[in-house]
Order: sequence, then C-alpha cells, then structure tokens
Amino acid sequence: MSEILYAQLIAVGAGALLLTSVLMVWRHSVLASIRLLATQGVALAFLVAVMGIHEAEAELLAVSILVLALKGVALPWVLARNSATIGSTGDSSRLNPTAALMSVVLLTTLAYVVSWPLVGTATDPAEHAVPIGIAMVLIGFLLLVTRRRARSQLIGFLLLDNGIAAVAFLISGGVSVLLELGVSLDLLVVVVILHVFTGRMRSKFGQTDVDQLRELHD
Amino acid sequence: MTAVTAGLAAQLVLALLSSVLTFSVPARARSRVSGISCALISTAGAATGALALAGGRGSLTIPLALPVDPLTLSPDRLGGLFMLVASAVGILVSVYGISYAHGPSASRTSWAALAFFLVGMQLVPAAADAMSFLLMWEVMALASTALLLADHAHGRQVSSATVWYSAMSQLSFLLLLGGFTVLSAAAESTSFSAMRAVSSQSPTASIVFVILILGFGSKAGLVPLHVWLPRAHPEAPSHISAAMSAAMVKMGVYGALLVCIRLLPDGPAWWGVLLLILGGISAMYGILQAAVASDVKKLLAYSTTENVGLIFLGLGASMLLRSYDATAAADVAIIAALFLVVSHAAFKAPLFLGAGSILHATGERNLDRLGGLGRRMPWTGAAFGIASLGAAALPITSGFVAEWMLLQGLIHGARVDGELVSLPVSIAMPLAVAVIALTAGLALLTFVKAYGIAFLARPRSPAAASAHEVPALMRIAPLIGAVAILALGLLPGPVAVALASAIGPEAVMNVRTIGLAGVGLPSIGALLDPVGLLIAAALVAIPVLTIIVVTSKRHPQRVAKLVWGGGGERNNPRMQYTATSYAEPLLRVFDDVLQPSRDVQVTHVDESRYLVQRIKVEQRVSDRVETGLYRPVLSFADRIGVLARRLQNGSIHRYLGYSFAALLVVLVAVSL
Amino acid sequence: MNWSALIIAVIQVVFFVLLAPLLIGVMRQVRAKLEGRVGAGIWQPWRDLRKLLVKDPVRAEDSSWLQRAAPVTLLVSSLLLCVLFPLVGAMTVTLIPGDLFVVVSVLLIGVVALALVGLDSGTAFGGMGSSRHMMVAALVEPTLLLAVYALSIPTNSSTLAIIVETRLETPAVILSPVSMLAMVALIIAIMAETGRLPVDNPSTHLEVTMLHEAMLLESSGRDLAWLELGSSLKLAALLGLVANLLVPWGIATTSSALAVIIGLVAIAVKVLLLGGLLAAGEVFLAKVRLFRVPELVAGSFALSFLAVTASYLIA
Amino acid sequence: MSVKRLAGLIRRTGQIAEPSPPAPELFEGAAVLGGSAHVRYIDAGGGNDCGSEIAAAFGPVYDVERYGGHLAASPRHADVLLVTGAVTQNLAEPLRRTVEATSTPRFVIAVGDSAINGGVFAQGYGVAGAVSDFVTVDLEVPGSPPEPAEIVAALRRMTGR
Repeated sequence: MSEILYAQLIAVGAGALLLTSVLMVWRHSVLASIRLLATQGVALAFLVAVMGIHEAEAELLAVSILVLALKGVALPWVLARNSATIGSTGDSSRLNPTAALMSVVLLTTLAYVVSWPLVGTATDPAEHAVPIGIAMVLIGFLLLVTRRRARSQLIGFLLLDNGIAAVAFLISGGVSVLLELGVSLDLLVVVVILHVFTGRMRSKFGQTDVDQLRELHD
Repeated sequence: MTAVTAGLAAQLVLALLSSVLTFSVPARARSRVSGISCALISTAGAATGALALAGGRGSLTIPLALPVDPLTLSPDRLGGLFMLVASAVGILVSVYGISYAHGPSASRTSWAALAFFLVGMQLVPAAADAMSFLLMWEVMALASTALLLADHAHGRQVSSATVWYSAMSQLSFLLLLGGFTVLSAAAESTSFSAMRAVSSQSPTASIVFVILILGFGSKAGLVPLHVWLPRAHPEAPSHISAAMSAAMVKMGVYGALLVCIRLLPDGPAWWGVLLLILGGISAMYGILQAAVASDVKKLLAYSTTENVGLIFLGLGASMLLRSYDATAAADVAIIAALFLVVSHAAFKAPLFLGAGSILHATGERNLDRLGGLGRRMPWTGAAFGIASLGAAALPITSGFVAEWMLLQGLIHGARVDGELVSLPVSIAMPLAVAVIALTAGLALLTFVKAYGIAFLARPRSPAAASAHEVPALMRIAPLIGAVAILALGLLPGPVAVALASAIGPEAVMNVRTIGLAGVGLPSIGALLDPVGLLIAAALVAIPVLTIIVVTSKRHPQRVAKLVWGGGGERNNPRMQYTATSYAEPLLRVFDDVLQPSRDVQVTHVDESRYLVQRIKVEQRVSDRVETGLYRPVLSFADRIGVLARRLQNGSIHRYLGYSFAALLVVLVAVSL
Repeated sequence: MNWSALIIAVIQVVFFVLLAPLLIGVMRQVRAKLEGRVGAGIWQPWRDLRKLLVKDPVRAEDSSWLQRAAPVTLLVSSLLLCVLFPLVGAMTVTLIPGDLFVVVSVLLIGVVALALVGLDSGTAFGGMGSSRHMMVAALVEPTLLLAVYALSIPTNSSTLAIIVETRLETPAVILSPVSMLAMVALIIAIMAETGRLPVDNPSTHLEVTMLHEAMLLESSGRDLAWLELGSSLKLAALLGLVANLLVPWGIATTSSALAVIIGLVAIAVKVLLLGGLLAAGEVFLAKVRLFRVPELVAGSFALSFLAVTASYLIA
Repeated sequence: MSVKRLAGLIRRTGQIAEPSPPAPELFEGAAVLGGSAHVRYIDAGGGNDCGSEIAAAFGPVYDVERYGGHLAASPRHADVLLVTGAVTQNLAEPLRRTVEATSTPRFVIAVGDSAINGGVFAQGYGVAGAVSDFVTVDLEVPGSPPEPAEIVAALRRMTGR
C-alpha cells in the first residue's frame, strides 16, 4: 500500500486509540467504559493489521487476529458479563471529572514531551504514533489511581496494558506471536482472578469500593 | 536644543510651576488652576512623546554633583510611545479631577503630588540611564503614595491599602536598584546604551533579568506580586486609580520591554517561557477574581492584572518564538502586546473614571446596590458601556484588534513555512491560545456583569434610584476615552505600524495598513479591516431597520406598568439578579481555584426545630495568593520584630553593654 | 474588490434568512413525529415570525433602549455570520475574509446582546438566564477557538473559506484523526453555544431550567421576532459551517450560475439533514444539570487541545 | 441509542394523535394571528378540572400544536389567554395584570362554566365573579369541565387551521 495511505491509516488507528482512552476518563458508567475498551481493542488490532500488511508479515497479521480475539472480544466480554450479573452502574471518581480531563490533557502533552527524543526525528509514521501509546499508559495509571470501584480500576489496568502493547507494536514493529500470546493469556488469567476476587468482595462486604477496604479481615 | 529636549524641559518646569501655583492660589480656585496646569504638563508630555515616537531625537542632561554620569533624559521611539500613553491618560485624569476632586483629594498636597506623579510617570520612559530611571521611578512611586493617602481619614482600609502599596512599590524599587546595580557593574556604566554590551547569554544577564522582571512585575501587578492592586485601586480617589491603573502600571510593562528588547535582547528561551507562564497565570487569576468581584473598582483592578498578564504573555511568546527564529510571528506577538498596552490604557481610564462618576452620583461602589443608572446617567453610561466592550475585546473596539493580532501571532508561531519550530513552542502556543480564549470568555462575562448590573434594569437601592448625571467635565473625560477606544478599534492599521516602528525597523516589515485603515500581517497572511466589517454590518442592518420603521408606524410600542412577575404585587427590585448572584455559577465551577468561604446559619423557631425562622448565608472570596503567600511571611516578620524589641528595653546599662561589646569585637577584629 | 464573492455573500444572507426558520420547522417536525405527534408543519416558524411582526411590542417602564436595540444587534451579528461563513460558495470578500477569530467574536456580539436583554428586563429569571448563558459562553470559548485552531493548522491559514477549499481538494484531511477530534469538539461547542440539548432545552416552559428562553421572557412583538430569527440564523449558519467542514462537496468555488445553484441546493440539503439528525438525537437526550455542563465542555476542550498538539506532533 | 432501537421505537409509537375533525370557521379578528396562536394559561381560581383538560388538549392525543397552538412561557409572548375557574378575590388583580402584560392584539378565552359565570362556585365567599367581570372575554368554552376537543376547537377558531 502507498506510504500516504499507510500513514493515514496509522493515524486513524492511533487517533481511535487516543479518543477511546479520553472517553474512558470522560464516561463514568462502567458498561460504557467496557464498550470503549472493546473498541480500543479493535482499533489496536486494526493498527497491527495495517503494519502487518505494510511490512507484509504474516506473523503480525496473526498477532492482530489474536489481539482482536482477546482485547477486542474476550476480555470485554468477560468484564461485561460479570458487570451485567452484578448490574453495576456508574463509578464515582476521586478526582472531579473536569480536573481528570485536564490531567488527561497534561498527561498526553507529557507523553509527547518524553517521547520527543525517540520519535522527533523518526520517519516511520508508526513511530510518530508512539506518544499516543505512552499517553494510554499514563491515562491507564490515572484511572487506576483515581477510580474507586475495583472493576473500573481493572479497566484502567487493561487500558494500561493496551498502551504497553501499542508502544511495543509501534516501536519494534511487532512483538512475536508467542510473547503476545503469553502476555494476553496472563492478562486473561489476571482478569478472571480479579473478577472472582471482586465477586467475593461484593459477597463479603456488599460493595467493591476500594476506599472502604481499610482494615484486614481473616 | 531640539523640540524633544524642549518638551522634556517644559514638563519639568511646568511641574514645578504647577506645584507653586497649587500652594499659592486660594482654595476655591485651586482645583481649576491646578487641574489645568496638570493637564498642561500632560499635554507637553503627549507632544514630546508623539515627537519621540515619530523618531524625533533630543536629550536633556542634568549634571549631578556626584561622581557618576549626569542624569540623561532621551526618549527613543519605545519610550516616546509610553510617554504618549501616560500623558494621554494624564490629560483625561487632570480634566476629570477638576470637577471630581473634593475634600482631602482636592488639598494642596494632593494636587502638588498629582503634578509630580504625572511628570515622574511621563519621564520614566524618557530616562536614558539607570540613575535617572530610578529617580523618576521613585518620584512616581512616592507621589502616588501621597495621593493614595489623600483620604486616609476615611478609615482603616485606606491606610492599610497605603501600607500595602508603599511596601510593594518600595520592594519593587529595591529590586530594580539591585538589578540595575549588577547590570551597570557588569557594563561599568549606568547608561542604558552601555548596558547593551552585556551578553544576554551570560549568567549575570539571567540573574539581572529575573530580579528586574520581579521588580517591574510587582509594579505591573503580575501574580503573585499583584496584592497591592485590589487594595490600592478601590481606596484611591477614582481619577488617581485611573491614572495608576491605566498609566502607572504600564511603566512596569515598559520596564519589562526595556529589559527584554533594549538592554538584554535575544535572551535564552527560558526567559520567554518564564514571562509566558507569569503572564498566563496573571491573566487567568486576575480575570477569575474580577469575574466574582462585586465591588466595581476592585473588579477593574483585577481586570488590570488580567490585561497586564496578557501583555506579558504576548511579550513572552514573542521572546520564545524569536529564540527559535520564528521572527515574523514573534514581531506580530510583540506588536500585539504593545497594542494591548495602548488599548488597555484607552479603556481602563474611562472605566475607572466612570466608576468614579458612579461613586460621585450614588456613593456606592458595590454593584449589588446599583442598577438602572443607564437612564439616570446616560453620558456616563455610554462611556462605560463602550469601555466595557473594549475590555471584553469585542469588535469594533481596540481590545478586539489587540487580541486578534496576539492570537494570529500565536497560531502562526509554531510553524515556519510548514516546518515545525520546536517542541516547547508547539506545546506552549496551544496552551497560550487556550489561556487567552478562557480569559477572553471570562472577561466577556465580567464586563457584561459590570455594565448590565450597574446601568440596566432597576435600581437596587435608594441611592441608585436618586442618582443624577455628573458635571460636564466628568462626562467629557470618559467620553474622550470611549472615542479613543473606537478610533483605535476602527483604524488599527496606522496605529499598528507606529507601534511596530517603536519595536524596530524589521518589525515594520511584518505589519501594514490594509484597505482604508485595516491592519494586515503580510508575513503570516492575515488581515483585519474593522471598517469593512462595520460597513457589512450596516448593509445587512438596513433591511431590518426599514422593516422596524415600517412596522413601528402601524404597531407602536406600548409601555406596561410592570415587568412580568407572575402578576403578583410583590415585584420589587430586590428580586433582580445581583452581581454576586450573577457570578455564582462561575464561582461554583471554579470552586477549587477560588475556594470561597461559605457560612450558613439557620435559626429555628423556638416552638419547633422543624420550622426555620431565619437563614443567614455569608460568602466571601478572598485572594488566595495573599492569604496563602503573604500572611505567613508577614506573621514571621512580626515575630522577628517582637524579638528585636527585646534588644531595646530602654535601660542605659544595656545600651552601654552593647557599645562595650562592640568595642571588644572591634579590638578582637583588629588584633586578628 | 471581487464582486463575485460579494454577490455570493448577498445570496448567502438572503438564502439563509429564508432557510433558518424552515430549519427550525423541520427540526420541530422531526421531533414531533418521533414523539408520535402530528406536528405543526415545517412552515410554522414562518407563521410565528409573521405574527410577531404585526403585534404591538410591550416593554416595562423600567427597561431601557436596549430592549429594542439588542435584538437587532443579535440579528445583525447572525446575518454577519452568514456573510463571513463559506456556506454557498468558498470565496472571500477581499477586505473581510471569514477569519476564524473575527467570526468567533461576531458570534460573541450576539451572545452579549442576548445576555444584556436578559439583564435589562430586570426580572429574576432574566438575570438568571443571562448569568447561565454567559457562563456557558465563557467556558465554551476555549474549545471553540482551539477547535478552529486545530482545523486551521493543515492549511496554515485562519480563513474559513481556505480551510473548506483545502478539505475539498484533499479529502484525506477530513478523515485525519486530528480533524475528527476537532470536529467532535467543535460540534459539542456549537451545541452549547446555540443552546441545544444536552446543555439547554429549547422547548422548555419551566423558567428554572431555562438558559436561552429565560432571557426572552420580557421581549414581545418584533423584538421577540428578531431574537428568534437571530438565534435560528445562528444555528443554521453554524450547522452549515459544520456541514461544509465535514462534507465540503457541492460548495461553489467558481461564481458561475450553475455552481451557485448547486451550492444552494447542496447547503440546503446538508443543513436540513444535519438539523433533522440533531433533532432526532435530541429526542433521546436529557438536559444535563447546569453544573455538569463544565464537565461536558472540559471534555470537548480536552479533545480540541489534543487535536492541536497531535496535529503538530503526529503528522 | 442504537439506530435499530430508534427505528423500533418509532415503529411502536407511530402516530397517536387522533385524526383531526374539519376546521371550524375563523374567529372574526383572529386573521391577524395567521395560523399561529401562542397560549398563556391562567388559572384564576376554581377547581383544577379545566386545567387538566387543557393539559390534555396540548398532549399528543389532541395535539393542538398541529393547528398552530403553542404554550407560551410568558404573557409577553402570548396571543391567546386561556382563563379557567371562577375568579377569586386574590387572583382578580393578577388576572388584570396578566392581560395587561399581554401584547396586543390579544384574545381572552374563558374556559369552563365556572369561568363564564362562576358555575358551582358562584356566590362562594372567596369568589369575586366571572372572568368577564374583570377582563373582556372574546370567546367562551362552556362545559364543566369542557372536553379537550372543545378547547381544541376554540383554539382552532383562533388559528383558523
């Protein structure tokens, strides 16, 4: 495919990633965040596929399918199913939403600043999108720090992982299938465990507001 | 002996003359005589400034007995510009003062002080060496302090304001003294021309820059050195606050420009960033405080902080861009900053004078107790309204042109012919644009509030209801200012060119007059022709107006007794929104920034605590910088003072003991 | 002086004066249909305007000349928008190009005029509406300016006509993530600026929930007509701008009669379509609390800011 | 809100307004309104029965809006004043003020017997009289309370549609 088209597609994918991350901070309802997470997974898979086609690497295409299956379908599905059973609704953030959005702006700017030395001189459009991956990592951390409910913290965690994956793909032009497979499976396990855990928390304490979990029980 | 020299001399002579006159003429003629003579001082200043701006040269040298270079006054184009601005304001203030000054503010001292204040202010930008600069600066500072102190009889606010003001202005003086000392030590001369030899990249330069910017910043009212503004401006007599806010504050700006483009040009990039940050913070903080203020003069004072912030933002942006060789945009930005200076002088003078007229007519400064003045004081209302439009930066006023140029400079700054300039620029410019935009939006709200609450709707207090239009001179002065605002806004082209010439010949390349008198920025391909805009508006307005004329013949307007209040009898003016309630949503939105202190007291009926008898809500917005930064320092200083007092308890023996100890110390020192 | 641009500007003004009430009519009709009502027909706003012009306006003793002047000001500012925007044709009148910042400030003139009407009425509700209206306007301005800034970067010019033309020539720009972010932000800002849901409910009768309407409570007769027409013109013009930024095709770039006719048809279709979509969307929206509005605006601000920085740093 | 769900909703709701009967003849003088009557509803006293009928008239079933009727938020915007109920002592003056506040040409419609002649409330201790005792009434809608259809008919005589 032509370089211009390639750059365009990369930009679209990256833009989608950024947009979904911002919206995750913007929206409060957990279900909306999960939908966004799915969209993000699809966008990530799309990004990988574009790179694969551009570099004509079958492996990358395989990875993209894997990403689609895991980040785009499996993880959100698990989350959504669990949320549906609990009928979870909105989540109150520690930060007031306006401040959170402003800090998203600052974090993204920061991402650009720190990644400037890396990509400032790069020619490959993929590497120009690296800052967005870093921004996703930072935003993921922000969600982890500020959200109250364990589940939406989990979403933050997944966003963070998406960010790491995005950076990995964009810089190295793709990690090996095996590695990606391993990481994703670990992730799946983590998510499942955390779900069981939150389920227990709910059944034990009636809610999963992490703020309430101060003293240890035996 | 050139015309400029003559003008400089004339100002000094007139100042002495006017103070003599003030002390000689009888009390009833005093205001008229002194006012006119002050106006003459400023007229001379205006003429001189205009000549200097046009490129006229000339210097006045006053030899000193001291072993230093003689005092030299020799304004360049930039100095001429600021002299012109200060003098123009001075004329308005003097004319206004003739009718306005009364009681203490019409005393001999006050009028003499005004004369010296004006001349000092007008000659600061004329100074060609550090000595004369500092001398004129101090004359300005002391005279203004005296003026501020004029009605100290009226309670503690005045005296406390004076204390704050004199403390801050002396602090700034000391900083300037220090800065200029270091610089002249490096240059081995006190003359500005020699100081240019000092390299801007040297560490000394950076130290000097920071010290001087702090010094000038405190006079200009930059956050966090602005604390004197919201105290001094409301308490000073209104024409004095007009002079302070519209002219004196600009001297701080002039100082900053002197340092940044004359003494230490082409400094490192972080200077620009520093100014950018200072300016941005001042602009936002100032306008936020102004938006929630309900004392009209306090509101205007904070809006001064905002405008100075914008000016420094423009200056900083221009320095940053220049250090990355985006010269075209840099020039546009700094011309915009100068335009802001002129425009702010043009609209802030009438605003403060208008506030003075309101005070004179109603005795009220609190917007919450005003209203309906538009019909009672039409002339003042018109002037204040136009000035408010200028302050809100709406077309076709000067404020709009200034902000337009600034924004154009910023958005074209990050790229020079398609190439990205640098990372800091490409992050700083969007932030700057965002800051300016938010500031402009809030300024809009602030001045809609100021004008709408004070002049529209129905009077909220008997004082406002019984208001009357002020004497002729007090109507004329603000109106002249209003006309100036519109003139600057409609014919910005020539003005911009003149301002560019004050910066330097290469800046003139980047701005030209378009159309009738529109301003064009050829280097970044943007143009603005307010006259054209006005004509277009007139053209589209014609059909509408014709329809109105036609229909209003057949369907005349009917005047109803009451505003629609649900048909009830109780429909009194207290039901209207006040300034406080107008800003309340904003206060809530920016709760975290402003942190207002709310206090709600509910008194229940004795019989049952379920029935409420009275609810008292009190809400106060205090200046967080003051409470957070200055209070601790001051209390610390107090504690030191208490300790120091222990040293002196008046006992002879202790003093003898001190001197004995001193003697011993000296002996030991000598013996070593 | 390029006369063709001037003529097109005149055409735009006349056409949009005709179109704006129709747009409101269509939007109300769509809403009515979705609510299962019959609806008053798309010409109803025209009937309302006509009627208001033949009524005798009433003003209270305490109100001032602004009660009459401000509505005209609002209308004139909206008409100026129609002159400055590239709606039918993407040419610029030589001395008054549709410069972004000029356009925004012309918009704000209308905003201020409306706010002053609200204050001048001297009622509790007028002041309330005016205060809320100004707060929203103040908070929206950064988004507005940054969004248009982001759009101006690819063309390196702040003239709307040039921006639209560039998008017409290189459609790739439209799909670039930068422009998508900017458009989303811009649309949110415009919704807030024109007092549509979820910021304000244009069809409310509860004074306490009003922003825009509360300021008009005192106006009557032709004053009210100007205010209504001015507001609808503003909405139409802004929708037209958004439409031309999203799908610039059809806009006249030459001043041939055919091109102009195509331009007229295209813009009419675009605006009415966009309006219909907007109305359909509004059926499913509830007005957010006034103090949730800053949140919405902050979100759009974040998007527009990211659009600007991204446009510098990605591409 | 997905498009599918939207379409489903539209299909399920459909049009619930009743078919419109033939238009009554135009009220003399109401031609000036030209098919647009903005209505301000004034409850001058009495029970809330007429009020609820008026509410029904503006609901989706009777749907006055299709004939150009529209509830206004302020008498300044109104052309037609719907007055219900026997005017009580306390509301006589507000009634006058409201009519005064309405921009001319304006039309007053008294809705319900109690508004026309006091109805069952006539001679009540708190009742000051019928609407026509205080303001000039142009049109009367008898009935206690009148059916929404009759109110709609009255308004259609104003809009002429």
